[in-house]
Order: sequence, then structure tokens, then C-alpha cells
Amino acid sequence: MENLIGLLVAVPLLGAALLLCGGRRLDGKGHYIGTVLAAASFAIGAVLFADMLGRGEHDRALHSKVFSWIPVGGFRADVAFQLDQLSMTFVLLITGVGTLIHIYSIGYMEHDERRRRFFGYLNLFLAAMLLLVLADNYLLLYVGWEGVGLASYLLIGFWQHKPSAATAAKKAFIVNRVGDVGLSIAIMLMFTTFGTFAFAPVLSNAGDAGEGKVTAIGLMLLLAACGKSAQVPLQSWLGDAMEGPTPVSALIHAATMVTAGVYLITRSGAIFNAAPDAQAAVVAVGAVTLLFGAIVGCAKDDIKKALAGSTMSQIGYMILAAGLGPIGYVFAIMHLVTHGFFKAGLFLGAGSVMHAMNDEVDMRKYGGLRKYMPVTFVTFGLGYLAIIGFPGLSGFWSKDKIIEAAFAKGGTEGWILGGAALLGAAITAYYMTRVMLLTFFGEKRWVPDEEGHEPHPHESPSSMTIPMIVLAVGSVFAGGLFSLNDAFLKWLEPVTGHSHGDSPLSAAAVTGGTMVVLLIGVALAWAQYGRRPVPRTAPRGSLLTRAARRDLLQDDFNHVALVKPGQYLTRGLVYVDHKLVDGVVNGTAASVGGLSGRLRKLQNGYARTYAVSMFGGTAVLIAATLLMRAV
Amino acid sequence: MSFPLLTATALVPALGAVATAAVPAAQRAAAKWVALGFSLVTLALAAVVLVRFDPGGAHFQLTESHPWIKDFGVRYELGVDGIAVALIALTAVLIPFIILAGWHDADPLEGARPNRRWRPTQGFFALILMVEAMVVISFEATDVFLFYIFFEAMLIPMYFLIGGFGDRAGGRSEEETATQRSYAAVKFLLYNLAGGLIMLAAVVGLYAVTADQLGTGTFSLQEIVQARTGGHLDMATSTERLLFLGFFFAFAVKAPLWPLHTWLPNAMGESTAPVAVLITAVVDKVGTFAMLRFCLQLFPEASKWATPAILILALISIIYGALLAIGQRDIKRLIAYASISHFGFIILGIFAMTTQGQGGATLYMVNHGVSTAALMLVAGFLITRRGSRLIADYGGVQKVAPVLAGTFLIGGLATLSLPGLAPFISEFLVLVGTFSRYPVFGVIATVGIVLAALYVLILYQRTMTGPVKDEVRSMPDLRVRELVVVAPLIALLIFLGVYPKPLADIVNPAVDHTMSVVDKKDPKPDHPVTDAGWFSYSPKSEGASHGGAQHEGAHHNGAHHDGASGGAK
Amino acid sequence: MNPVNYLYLAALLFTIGAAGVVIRRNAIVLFMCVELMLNACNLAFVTFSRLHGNLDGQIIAFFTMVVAAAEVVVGLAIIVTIFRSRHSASVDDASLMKL
Amino acid sequence: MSGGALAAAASTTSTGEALQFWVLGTVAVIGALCTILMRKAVHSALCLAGTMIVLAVFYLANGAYFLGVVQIVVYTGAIMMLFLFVVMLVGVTAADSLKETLKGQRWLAALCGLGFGILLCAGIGNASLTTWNGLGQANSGGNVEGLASLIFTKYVFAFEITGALLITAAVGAMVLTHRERTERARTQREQSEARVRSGRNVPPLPAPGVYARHNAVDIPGLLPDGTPSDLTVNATLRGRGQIRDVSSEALAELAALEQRSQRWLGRKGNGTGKPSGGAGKPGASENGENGEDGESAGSAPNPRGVAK
Repeated sequence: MENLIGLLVAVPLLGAALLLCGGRRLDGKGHYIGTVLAAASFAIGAVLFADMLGRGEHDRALHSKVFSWIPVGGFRADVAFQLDQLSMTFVLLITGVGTLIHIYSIGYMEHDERRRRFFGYLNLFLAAMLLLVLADNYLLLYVGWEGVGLASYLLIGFWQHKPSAATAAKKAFIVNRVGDVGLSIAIMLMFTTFGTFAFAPVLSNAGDAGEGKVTAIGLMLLLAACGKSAQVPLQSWLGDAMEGPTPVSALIHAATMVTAGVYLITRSGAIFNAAPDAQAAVVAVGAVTLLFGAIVGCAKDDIKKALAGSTMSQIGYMILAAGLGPIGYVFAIMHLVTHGFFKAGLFLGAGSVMHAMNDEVDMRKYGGLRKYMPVTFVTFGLGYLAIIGFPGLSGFWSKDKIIEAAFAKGGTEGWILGGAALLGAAITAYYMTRVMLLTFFGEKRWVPDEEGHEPHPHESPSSMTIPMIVLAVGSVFAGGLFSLNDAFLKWLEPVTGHSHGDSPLSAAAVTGGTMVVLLIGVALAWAQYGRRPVPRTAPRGSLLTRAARRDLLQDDFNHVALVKPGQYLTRGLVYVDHKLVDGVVNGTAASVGGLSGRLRKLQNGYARTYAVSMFGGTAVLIAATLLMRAV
Repeated sequence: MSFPLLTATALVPALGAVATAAVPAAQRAAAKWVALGFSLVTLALAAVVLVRFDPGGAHFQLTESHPWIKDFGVRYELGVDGIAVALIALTAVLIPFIILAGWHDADPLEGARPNRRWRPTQGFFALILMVEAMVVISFEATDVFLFYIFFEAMLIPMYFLIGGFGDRAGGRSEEETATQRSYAAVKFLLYNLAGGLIMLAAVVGLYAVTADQLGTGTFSLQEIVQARTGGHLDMATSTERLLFLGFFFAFAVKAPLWPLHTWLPNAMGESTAPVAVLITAVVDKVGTFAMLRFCLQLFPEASKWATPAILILALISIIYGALLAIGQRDIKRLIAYASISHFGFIILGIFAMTTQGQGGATLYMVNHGVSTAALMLVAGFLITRRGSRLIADYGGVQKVAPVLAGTFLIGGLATLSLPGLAPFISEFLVLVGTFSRYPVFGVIATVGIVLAALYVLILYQRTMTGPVKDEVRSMPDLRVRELVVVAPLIALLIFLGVYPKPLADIVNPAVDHTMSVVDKKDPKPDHPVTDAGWFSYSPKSEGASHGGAQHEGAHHNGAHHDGASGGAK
Repeated sequence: MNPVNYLYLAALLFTIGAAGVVIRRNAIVLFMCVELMLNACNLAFVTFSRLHGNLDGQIIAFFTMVVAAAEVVVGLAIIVTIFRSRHSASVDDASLMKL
Repeated sequence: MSGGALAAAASTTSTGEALQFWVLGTVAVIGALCTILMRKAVHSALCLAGTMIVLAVFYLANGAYFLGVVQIVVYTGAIMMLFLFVVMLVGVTAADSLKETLKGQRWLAALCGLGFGILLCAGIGNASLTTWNGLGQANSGGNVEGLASLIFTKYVFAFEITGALLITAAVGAMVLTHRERTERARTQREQSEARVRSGRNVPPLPAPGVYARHNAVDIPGLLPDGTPSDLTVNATLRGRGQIRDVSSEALAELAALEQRSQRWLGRKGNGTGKPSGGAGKPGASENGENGEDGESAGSAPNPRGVAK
């Protein structure tokens, strides 16, 4: 069994190698190879899952050491995998959703001549992501961590001929790098504190390493999580990342990669448990981001950007939950999984809409699509209900629990967080309803694209609809299934631990509140976009709206605070290097040259002058010798 | 007296240089093949060295020692430790690729007047082999004087390589290019000569000191180290510091360390890509190598004394080099500044005085050599295609020449030390090593990671992505020869990134030895964890004394159930 | 009288010769002055050989003469060549050593 | 005791030698000074020869019989002759002014010379050579034999090398003085054509010497107005500035010619003696003036000297 774990990573990696090095001769069947290999890794995952279920709840974890990676002095890093319930959850999510999206891409990328490479990148991503969740030490996790970053870079910039795509890809990678700095510093701290950075020893000793150090580690891990999961303040890349093909947005920027931060925090639970301050920071980040993302989501007219905002906000929920400590870990992961289903479904739906509307992304130019693409409409609708937390659907179960947990944090803090979570739920309902209405209801607001083709929407091919259907099913039932006598809780508890906080409000009260705010949000959206017709061009809108359209000025801030100064700095330094550092050297050379020029005058070429100098020289020599003898 | 393997390793390329130069002017192709052949023989010999070297064995192995200049106690003394072996291997591996990559760089221009005496091609490859010979022997020399001679002699062929075979793709007028080139060559020569002369003074001083204290003056590294450990030799603090500075200055120029770096961008910018690789990947390594071998082992106390200053300079190099790389408009100069940043890391690692730092620095030397070679050579291919070094002249190459772009990207990712590729390991080791002794410096150095990403990706974005420029529209993709050059390097990068253990095993003992000479110990972790192998961690075990959990783990070493459950109850 | 006086004389002659080399412009005279210096040396050698009572000094003087002969031959040849090219025997005219 | 007598360290020399030293030494110094102070190379050469002869005597006095002879034969015989030869070649009358052209050269020279001499003398002075052992023993077997035995045993290599040196010198001299023809010699026809083409003095140059009575190639011909024309004088002489200014003399000659022709016209008949006498007077007068002319020509500053 242990060896299968390694295989889990190796299979998609092999796919990536094949497809990227295979050359043109694989163009014809590249996508099938990629899909099959993804499915194969899913199958392996399933086998392992079955095996794991077959064992007792406390000895479910598997471990396989492949080889010793970096042995230098006390610094030992192994390439070793650990498969426990938490990793298992992710493995299934990643390979499952991944496979679906591979299938979807076969249809979606049909007309792209670089489809083979696209599937290669997708497989590369799967491999890296699996490595991330299967690693048994932080350094190996770091490899996966950057690996998914690379895959994301390649996929966002997949249409590199578009400068916007290239820029977005670069931005994503660099912002992630900032987060990675956090992770690497965290690892260094672990090494200097514990002399190791493998999960088990670090976590089991986190308790008594001294709060200061643990807090530092926690904060650094949080920084890493912010980078990868697009949390404030490192959130700015996610919106631009939508430049990538829609399947990418679905797989990487909704379902799996962006949730790596949640995984990291949950995995490092012991550290955060030991560092309340770090936890507080996590919670704050989560709360802020969930509102931030929601607000941005309300203002965007680009359907994908709107969904991106929502992703941000949903991950905010997860981070919030993870920050709550043992109360929240399980629910964070649970929401992560359900979110993986419905958000992926939503993105695929959006993709199929764009596919139908010849790649128009502005929702204001959609409208009334429900009768043209029923399957998309239904699946998208189910995803919509799930995300706003319609009772009974996945979102309901997971999000509700998070809000409860937030209140259960207790004290004013609990109230603030709970309030934020509730508010977030309301806004979520609002913007998702907005998306729904703008896209599928109302009258047609279609416009011909630049070639002048009237869009004639049609249902997408089955290769695209089937995954959507599957995901829709998932987003309907997953939550319920998990919550069936707390199956998911029991499943994860051994790894993450769990504790029931004492909520000031009863579960029923929270649920009721959620329902209320949900209805308010939907009603508002309906009032604004359902009843009256929607203008094709967005109205100027309030100050907040305009700010939100610009992602609440995050880019402007970065530009002013970082980019500009950086540019000035580099320009200045180039000048300094040329004029100052180099100038000093050249100056010395010049002065020497000048001096020698002066001395050259002595060499007037008259033999007799030289003779005199020799004459005098000998005289001096004699004098010297005489003096020496005299002394 | 066994077969003098090390001498042979250095001698073969030297002979190759002679043979190549002797090829009649007419057969240019023959000259190339001769050069390639000799470089491959050298590679084979280096491989033999690698095999014969026993990591567990004595510190210096395969030693040879003959008196050379008796009056001054100068000996022809060779010997390799793990670090030297690694670097010799690197050199021997890179040279064939450099030769292959420069296959057409020294062909006479079409317009050139056919002159029966004129033989640039022969000269080019002969000089490269000459450089290889000198580099190899300076890696092998354990006699300071012997080392010094070749350390300096290296400059001569390098000077001609830079000044004589410039980059034809200057995008400038002929004489402008010529002046720039000679400026670069002279700058290179003067900088390094200045360093070398100061070192010469220090070498003489060292002789004086040893002669003064040991009776007979010696240049032999082993003897001096033994005498020092044996207590027969203790230099006056001031003397030691002066000598140290003398040595360090030369190595810092060669390395190059800020602010002695300005020769590198010119040299790398003006010379052809293979020569640029030769400079940064092979020759400059001698500088960092010598810091590790001579500065630290001859003057441990002074090294410790100078450490803070040097670390700060290294930090400046890292950040400064990266920032300037971002600001460059010329591809090759950009790579040059990136190298400056990387050398900052290497020096940081060396003087962090930790096992991780120095081991990492050594691995860094090797990895940086390979990665820069990959990136620079691909850049060279790109430049020869378009005939311009300005980033602004490119765009959308990725669409026309995907393989070229791909290899370029991989080279770039290696340069920004992406995990999974070789440089990541070394860089991380250096960072950890630094952090564990000087946390602040470690944190500052990590900024370099972000900046690296910035300059590499900006370069890639501006050249490879975006709409295709008309000038590059007809650009051919990599040819077979070029693939043969790049592919193995990339393979090596990946292999060393995934499985660096063999290299690390060779290097570690040497590093430990250096550490013991400097008598520094790695700082101990504050809460050391008895390494209990893997055990299923479960948060519940926090309630119980974690010691128990550890103990459980300890005796279920590597097993994966009972320990966990025991810990869990 | 002490033969050392010969040495004083030699020194005097040598100095005069040297001064001549320095102040005269005519190459030929220059050479004569050189000859004068050589002769002064010879005188010194001979005197020394007398003082020490062995003939080595004379031998050296003898060799000096031979060398002087050779030097004169070549030197005069040079002068003639120079004169041929620039119609002057003045050493100041051959001042091309400066840039 | 006989050998001992020879080997005995003496402390003084015979008064005869002392006398000879003081007299001839003065001569030698004067000769040397003249060598460097004479304006004409020839005079310098002669003075130098004198000095050398004096030195030869000193050699003999110091018991270096062989060297003394060689000094006279080789130096004053061969080398000085060589000098004079070259002097003649370069121009016997060419005298260079002693006007110093290099700034401060003379002062420096004087300073150095003075210091040098003083230092040398000081050096000799504190060498404290009071006693010496003469060459009696060394020369007992005969000076030449002694030298020979040394040259051919102890100094044989030096001797051989000197031989080589001499040969090299001989070859070198030849090589130096041998003029390599870089281009084909122009034939007479070409030369004449060139001259005609250039258009400058197409006819042969006017002959020098106003009067054919003596072979005065350095006397320029007179133009009709009585002014001398340099063109009539050989280019080399012109180059050396060795042109005799004859204008005044020429006018006198003209006057003489006038009245002589009057006489001729006056009475014919016994004109045989007269011309000779007439020929004698101007000849004598010319001889008389010849010297001062030389002086005047010499005193005329050397154009090259000024040019510098």
C-alpha cells in the first residue's frame, strides 16, 4: 500500500513529462493521455481510500519514505509521503475534480493548437498538488507549494500572446513568491527551533517551544497561506489570474490550489493552537478577506472576476474557520471540499456560457440564456444554491457550521467574527443572485463580437456538460453526506482534533439568522437586477462600487507603494552602479593616466638628458655606497 | 608512486590546447573536433577522479607532492577534497558544452579576407582548453604558491577570449563594438590583476611568517594547517588579518563581491555567450572556492574577525545584484547581475560558518554553474538568431520557437531557484545555514528570492511572450547541436534537484573538516527533537506529556500504528 | 709619490669625459669622450694591477681596449648611417624617442 | 732575498716618475679638457690623441709595457684614425657651437660632474692605499709572457668571446653602413625626363668658381649683378654651409680685371710676364684671404645649430 502513495504522484508527473517532452507527434492524442493518467491517479486514490476505510480510525495513517533527499549535517530532508485522513480528503478532491476538469478541457480546448501542452501543464499541476498534500515534512511541502505556483503561472499565462495574460501570470507568481518567503522563513525557524521540519516531531513539540518562536512560525505560515490562498494583503493576483482558460480557473483558482493555504494552516494546527496571537491574526485575515472578496464580487461585471471574488471570500471563510482552532479545522476542510464542488461547477458553467457567447465575459451582455443552454443553467443554478447556502445543499452544511464556530469563539471576538460571517453570507447571496440574474434571466443583451458574429448560444458538448453535471450532484449532496451523523467530523478528528466551543447562540438560532440574511441578500439582488432591465454599460455607481470594481484599489495601492518606488530604486541603482561604483574605478584609472601624461614630459627624447640623469644617478649611487661604508 | 591522476586531469586539456592551436588554419572543423575530443577525455579523467575519491577517506586524496623551488619551499603539491572534486567535475562537464555551444562563434566572418596565417577558430578553442587546464589545476593545488601562479595565469587566456572574440550581436557599429570589447577585456584584466598583486604580497607575507616561525618557510596548505593546529604556528593577530585581507581581496574580485563587481557585466556582456559562461560558471568559482580552501583554513581567526563585514557585503551583493538585474535592458548584462546576486549567496553561505551554509555554498557553486550555463547558452542562441542583445528587440519568441522558449524558461526557473531544480537546494541550505547563526541576515537574504523571481520572469515575459515581433517571426527553433548542448544541462539540473545526495555525500566531509579547522560548531536547536523517525502525529497527544508521545514514537521507529494509538490514548 | 695619484688622475679624466658626453652635441665628439672615459678606466686598472702586484688588472684593461675598439667601430658606423639619413651628426636631432 | 726584494711592498715611487706624473698628468688633463671644449671635431680628436699618448706613457710607467704599446698602436693608431676618417667623412670644417640648447643641461652637467668627481676622489681617498707591491714579481717572466699566460689560461673564455665580439662588430659595421637599395635605381634618361618635367633648372647647373684659376668648388659663381649664387655650389657643401662668401673679394677682382684689361688694351707686345705677375698677385692675396674666409665661414653660426 505505501508504495501506491508514491505512484499517486508519479503517474501525473509521468503524464506531464510525456506531454511536454513528447513533441508534436503526441498532439493528436495528448489530451486523452493526460485525462487517462489523471483518472488513473484518481483510481489509485480510491483504492487507497478503500484501504484506509478498512482500518481502525487511529491507525489509518500511512507513511512511505522514498529516499533521503538533502542530508547535510543536522539538516535532513527526506522525500517521504504521509497519507492520513486529511491528505486523503485532498487526494480525492484533487484527483476527482482534476479528472473531471481534464474531461471538460477536452471539449473546451478543442480548437487550441497547443492543447497537448495544456494537458501537460494540468498533469504537472496535479502532481505538484498531490506532492503538496502528501509530503510528510514542510520542505517537501514547499516543493509542491512552489510546484503548483509554477503550474498556475504556466496556465494563467497559457495564452501568452495576450500581454495581459503574461502579465497576470507573472503577477501571480511573484505575489506567491512573497508568500513563499514566509514559508521558507517558517521552515528555517522550525529547523533552528526543533532541528527538524518533519510534521510529526515539529507538531508534537510545538507546545513547549516557547510561545514567541511558535507565534513567529505561525505568522510566517500565515503569510505563506495568504500568498497562496489570495488572502488580504496578498490577494491581488487572483482577479487577474482569470486571464487563464476557464478550466484552469475552475481547478486551480477555485477548487484546489488556492485552498492550499487552508491545508497548511489546518496541517499546522498544533502550532497555531500553541500561538493564540498567530491564531488571532489568522482569524482577522480570514474575516477581512471574506468581506473584501464578497464586496469585490458584487461589483464585477466580468463573470469570472465575480466568481473569483466569491472564491476569495469563501476561502476567507475557510481561513476564518481554521483560525478558530480545533473548533473550526474540520469545518474549514469540509467547506473546502464542498466549495471545491460547487465553485468548480460554477466556473465550468461560466466557461460553457462564454463558450456559447463566443468568449464574451461581460455579464451585462448576457441575459436570458436559460432557455438556450438548459444543462448549464441547471447545473449552474444548483451550484448557485449551494454556494449561497440554500438549506439542504452542500454550502448550507459547511458554511452554517463555520458561522456557528465563529460565534462559538465566544466573547466580543465571537460576536464580531460571527457578525462578519453572517454579513458575508448576506453579500454572498446578493452577488451570486446578481450573477445568476444577469446571466440567465432578463432579456437578451447580446452584442456581436469584434468580428461581428452574432452570438448564437448553444448547449456545450457532452464532454463539457458531464463534468458539470457530476459536480452539480456533488454540490447538492456532498454536504449532506458529510454531515450525516458527523461522518466528516469523525473522519478528520484524529488528524485535526476537534472541540465543541460553547456557542452563545443555539445552532438553530444561527441557522435562522443565516436564512434571514440570505433572503435579504437575494431580495436586494432581485430588486436591483431582477425587476428592472439592466443597462449594457455599467452605471457609474457609488464610490464603493467604483472602488470595488477596481478591486478596492488594491492594485493602485501596490502600484504606489511597491511598484513605483521599486522602479525608481532600480533605475537609481543602475545609475549609481554606472556612475558611482564604476566611476570611482574609471576615475582612478583616468587620474593615473593623467599623472603618467605629466611624467611623460620628462622623456624629451634627447639622449643627453638621459645621460645627465644616468650621470647623476651614478653619483648618487657612489654617494650611497660611501655613506654605507662610512656608517 | 601511483599514476599521477590529478596532473593528468590538468595536463590533458593543456595538451589539447597545444594540439588545437597546432591544427593548420585550413581545417577549422578539425580543430573544433580536436578540442571537443580533448575536453571529453578530460571529462573522463574527471569521472575517474570522482570514482577514485572516497568520501570517507582522508581529507586530501590522490595527493602528489614534489619539490619545485627548493629555496623557497615551493612544492608542486596536488590534492583534492570533496569540494575540489565537485568543482573539477563541474568544470570538466561544462567545458564540452561550452565548446559545442561556441561551435560557430569563432568562424571567420564571410567578408573576412582569406588569410592563410589567420586562425581564429583554433585560437578560440585552444584558449578555452587552456583556461580549463588552469582552472582544474588551481582546484587541485594545495600549495599556495602553485595555486597563485595558475590563479593569475588564468587571466591571460581569459583576456584574449574576451577581447579577441567578442559578441558579434552588439547591435552597434563595428568599431563601437571593438572599443567596448577591449574596454571590457582591459577592465577584466586590471581588476583581477590588482586583486592578484595584492594577493601576491600576502603570499610573500605568508612565506615570511612561516619562515619566521617554522624555521623553513613553506607554502603547503597541509603543513601550515597542521602547524597551526599543532600550535607551532600562531601568527600575530594583525599579521593574520592583513594576510587574510590580501587573500580575500583577490578572491572577492574574482568572485565577484560588491563593490568589486563592475568588471563582470562588461566582460559577460561583450564576450560571446560560451565565454560568458566560462567566466561566471567556471573561472569565478575559483574565487569562492579559494575563499573556502585558503581564506578559512589558513586564517581561521581572521576569517571569524572579518565575518560580519563580509556577510554585509554579501547581502548587499544579493539585493543589489538582483535590483540591477531588474533594471537591465541587455539580456547578458541581466544574467551577469543575476550571477552577482548568486555569488552573494555563495559567499554568505561560506562565511555563515555552518555546515548547511558551507555545504550549501559548495553545492551552490556547482548548481549555479550548471543553471547559468543553461540560461546563458540558450540566451546566446537567441541572441545569435536575432542579432541583438536588447530585451526590447524581442517578443513572442515563445510562439515561433517553443523549444527555445521552454529551455530558456527552465534555465530561468533554475536561476530563480525553483524547488525541484538544483539551485533551490543549495540556496535553501545557504539560507538555513545563515539563518541558524544570523537570523536577521537570513531573513534579509530571502528577499533575494522574490527579486530573483522578478528579474527572471520580467526577462521571460518581455522576450518570449506577448505578440510576435516581425523581426523574430522567421526565427528558427533550436537546432540539434543546440539541443545536445542544452538538454543534458537541464537533465543535470533536474537530477541534482531531485537527488543531490551523491554530491552532498562527497562534499559533506570536506565541509566538516573546514568547520573543524575554523573550529566552529553548528548552533544547536533550542528545543532539539530526538529524531524519532516518523510516527502518526495526533493532536490529542498534546494532553499527555509529549515526552511520552516522543518516547512512544522512539521505539516504534518508522512503524506507523501502535505508536500513534499509544500516543493518542 | 704614491701611485694612488694615478687613480685620482683617472677619476679626473673619467669625470671630464662624462661631462663631455653630457654637454657635447656632436656624436663623434661624444664618442671621443666615451673613449676618454674608457681610457681613464684603463689607467685605473693598470694602476690597480700595479698596486696589487698581479697582471689581472692589465688583462681587464686589455679587454676593455678590445671592447672599445668594437664599440667604436659599430658606433661610428651608426653615426655615418644617421648622418647619411639626416645630414647631421648631432645627437639632438635623433630625438625621436619621445612621443 | 732577490725575489723578496722584488716582492717587497713599496710605499713611494722614484722622484723621476713623480716628476713625469705631474708634468704629463697636467698635459693629459689639458688634453681632455680641450677634447670636450674644442668646437671642431678634428681638434677634439687631436687633443684626445695627445691624452692617449700620455696615458700610454703612464701605462709604461706602471709596468704595463704591452698595454702601453697597444695603447699607442691600437688607440692612437687605429681608433683615432677611424675617428678622423669619420670626421672627414662627416665634414671636417663643420664646427658646432658650444651654445647649449637644452634648458639647464649645462648646469646639471656641471653639478653632476663636480659631485661625481669629488665623490670618486673621496672614495679613493678613504681607500687608504698607502703601500703597494709592485709588479716586479709578476713581470719577472716578462710582461707579455705574463699577460699571455693569463689570457690563454685563466681568461681564455673571455678572450674567445671577445674575438666573437670583434667579428660581430665588424659584421655589424658592415651591415649598418651598407645601404640597401629599396627601389630600382633610376636611369639617366628617367632622371633627365624628370628634371625636364619638373621644369626647374632644365639646363645643367651653372659651374661653380668664378675663375678657373684654382679649383674652388666651394666658391659660388657670381650673378651678373655680382651677387653669389648658391646654386652653383655642390649640394653637399651647401648642406654643410661651407660656401665661401666671396662677394667683396670678387668686387676687388673685378676692379683688378678692369684695369688689367685697360693695360692690355693700352699696349700689346710684352704681355707674357705681366699676366703671370698679374696672376701671382691675386693668387697671393686670395691665399691670404682664404684663411680669414674660413674663419668667417666658420664663425657664421651653423644654420642647423640655430635651427635646433
